[in-house]
Amino acid sequence: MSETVILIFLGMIGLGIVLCLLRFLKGPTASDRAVAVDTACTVTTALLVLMALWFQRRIYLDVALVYAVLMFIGLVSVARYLERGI
Amino acid sequence: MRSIAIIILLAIVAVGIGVALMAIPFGVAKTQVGDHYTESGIGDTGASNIVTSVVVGYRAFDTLGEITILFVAAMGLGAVLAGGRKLGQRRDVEPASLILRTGCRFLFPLLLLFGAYIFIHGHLTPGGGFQGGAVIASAFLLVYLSCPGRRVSKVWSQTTESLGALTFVVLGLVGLTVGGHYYLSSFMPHGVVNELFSAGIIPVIYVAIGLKVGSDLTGIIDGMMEETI
Amino acid sequence: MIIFVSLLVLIMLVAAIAALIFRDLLSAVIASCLVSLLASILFLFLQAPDVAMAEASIGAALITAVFVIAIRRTDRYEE
Amino acid sequence: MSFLQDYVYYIGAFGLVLIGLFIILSRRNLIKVIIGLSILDTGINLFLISVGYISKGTAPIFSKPGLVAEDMVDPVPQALVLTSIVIGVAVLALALALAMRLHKLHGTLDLRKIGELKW
Repeated sequence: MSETVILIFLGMIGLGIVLCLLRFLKGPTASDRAVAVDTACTVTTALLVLMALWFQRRIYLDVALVYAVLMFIGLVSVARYLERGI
Repeated sequence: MRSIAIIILLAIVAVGIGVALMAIPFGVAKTQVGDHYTESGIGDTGASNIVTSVVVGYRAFDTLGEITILFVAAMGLGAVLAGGRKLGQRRDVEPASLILRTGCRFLFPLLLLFGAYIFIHGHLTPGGGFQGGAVIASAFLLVYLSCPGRRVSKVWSQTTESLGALTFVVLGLVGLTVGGHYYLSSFMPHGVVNELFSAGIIPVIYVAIGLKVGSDLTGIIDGMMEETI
Repeated sequence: MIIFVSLLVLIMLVAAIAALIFRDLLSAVIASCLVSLLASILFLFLQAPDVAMAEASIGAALITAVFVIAIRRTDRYEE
Repeated sequence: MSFLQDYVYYIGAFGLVLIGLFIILSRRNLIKVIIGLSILDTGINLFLISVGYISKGTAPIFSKPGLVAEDMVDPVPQALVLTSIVIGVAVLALALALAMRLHKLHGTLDLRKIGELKW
């Protein structure tokens, strides 16, 4: 039962990443692309937590924590560029 | 003419790498040195993370060279950028929004604490000095982004960096004379595996590497953010 | 499982090609951030959590910020 | 399917290396060349990690009882790649500093107009 649930989750996460990729390729301005990558980061954090469940290793949750805390800083720098901050 | 040369060169490289990759099997047995490290790593160093025991136990001399490269690169960046600086000229920058400033005020101590957690627990969980140093540098990067005009004190940064490097070199030389016959050999008791105070000198070394890498990367960010044009 | 990994590899290659063809350097930097993010997931699939953590903290946050600062000091568009 | 099972990580590393090399050779903007260098770096790291993988393996961390050393992947490429990533960001920042200095000196980032670097 558990494997089926995890496979369904994997399918939905893959769909989310593909939709983010479409917006990334299509978006006319740089800010659209930055928002698309930011959404992909959020979906990816869920994927990492799911991987810790799949591989049965609790220590992989640290990697997901690093993702959730740090990934937005690079895109904050892009946003500060767009509002002429740095 | 130029594009033809590029395509021919890329084809040669692609065929070479492809033929070489087809001959390497995927997912089979390890090398013998890897087998030796995973089997006797706990007994030799006492760290439960084998990657940590390879980085600062078996191959600590490589890590010394790596830290030297990082220091030389940061110093070279400072030297290259310092040549073209004009004094008294400032760009007009927009101040950050209220959300970013408030978020930075709440998040900055938490990020420092998180970085310290990563490099103190480097011998138990994934992580270590390099990752912890990068997290601390990201915390300072957030301050640079949210409060334009604030700078890291040069004295504190250089003191931390020198302290880290000095701890690494002195502990290595003490290990060379007291413990064994190689650089950074462990001379403290190993303790119980999977506890915080275990694995001899590995946590001390990782704290030193974390301080060094964090202050070096912060120095790189500081040098790039300065008013250079 | 292997289909999902193939999908991730395909998206990573598409993002790298996007970094090749974008004329806007800021978009190219965002594309290289996406490449680094997906490479970090692949490192976790290959059972290397240390390397995944290093790639996530350095490759995604610090490298993007350094590139953006450099673009701010120079030109944004590639002619 | 068996082909994918064997070679999908190698295909990813191979593709990243080729795309990075193509960007370095064909583009004339200096910052674009440095982006290509970063992508090439990521591809080589991915290749080194995938060489050390064994199938059905787990991470080399003895964090819970019941793990045996035969199941673990090779720790040596992971340790080498760990230092390689940190060196990569320092070298990249140095290259970007040189590019900024060149832009200040010549007023452009185009390699055709900077006479000394033309090939």
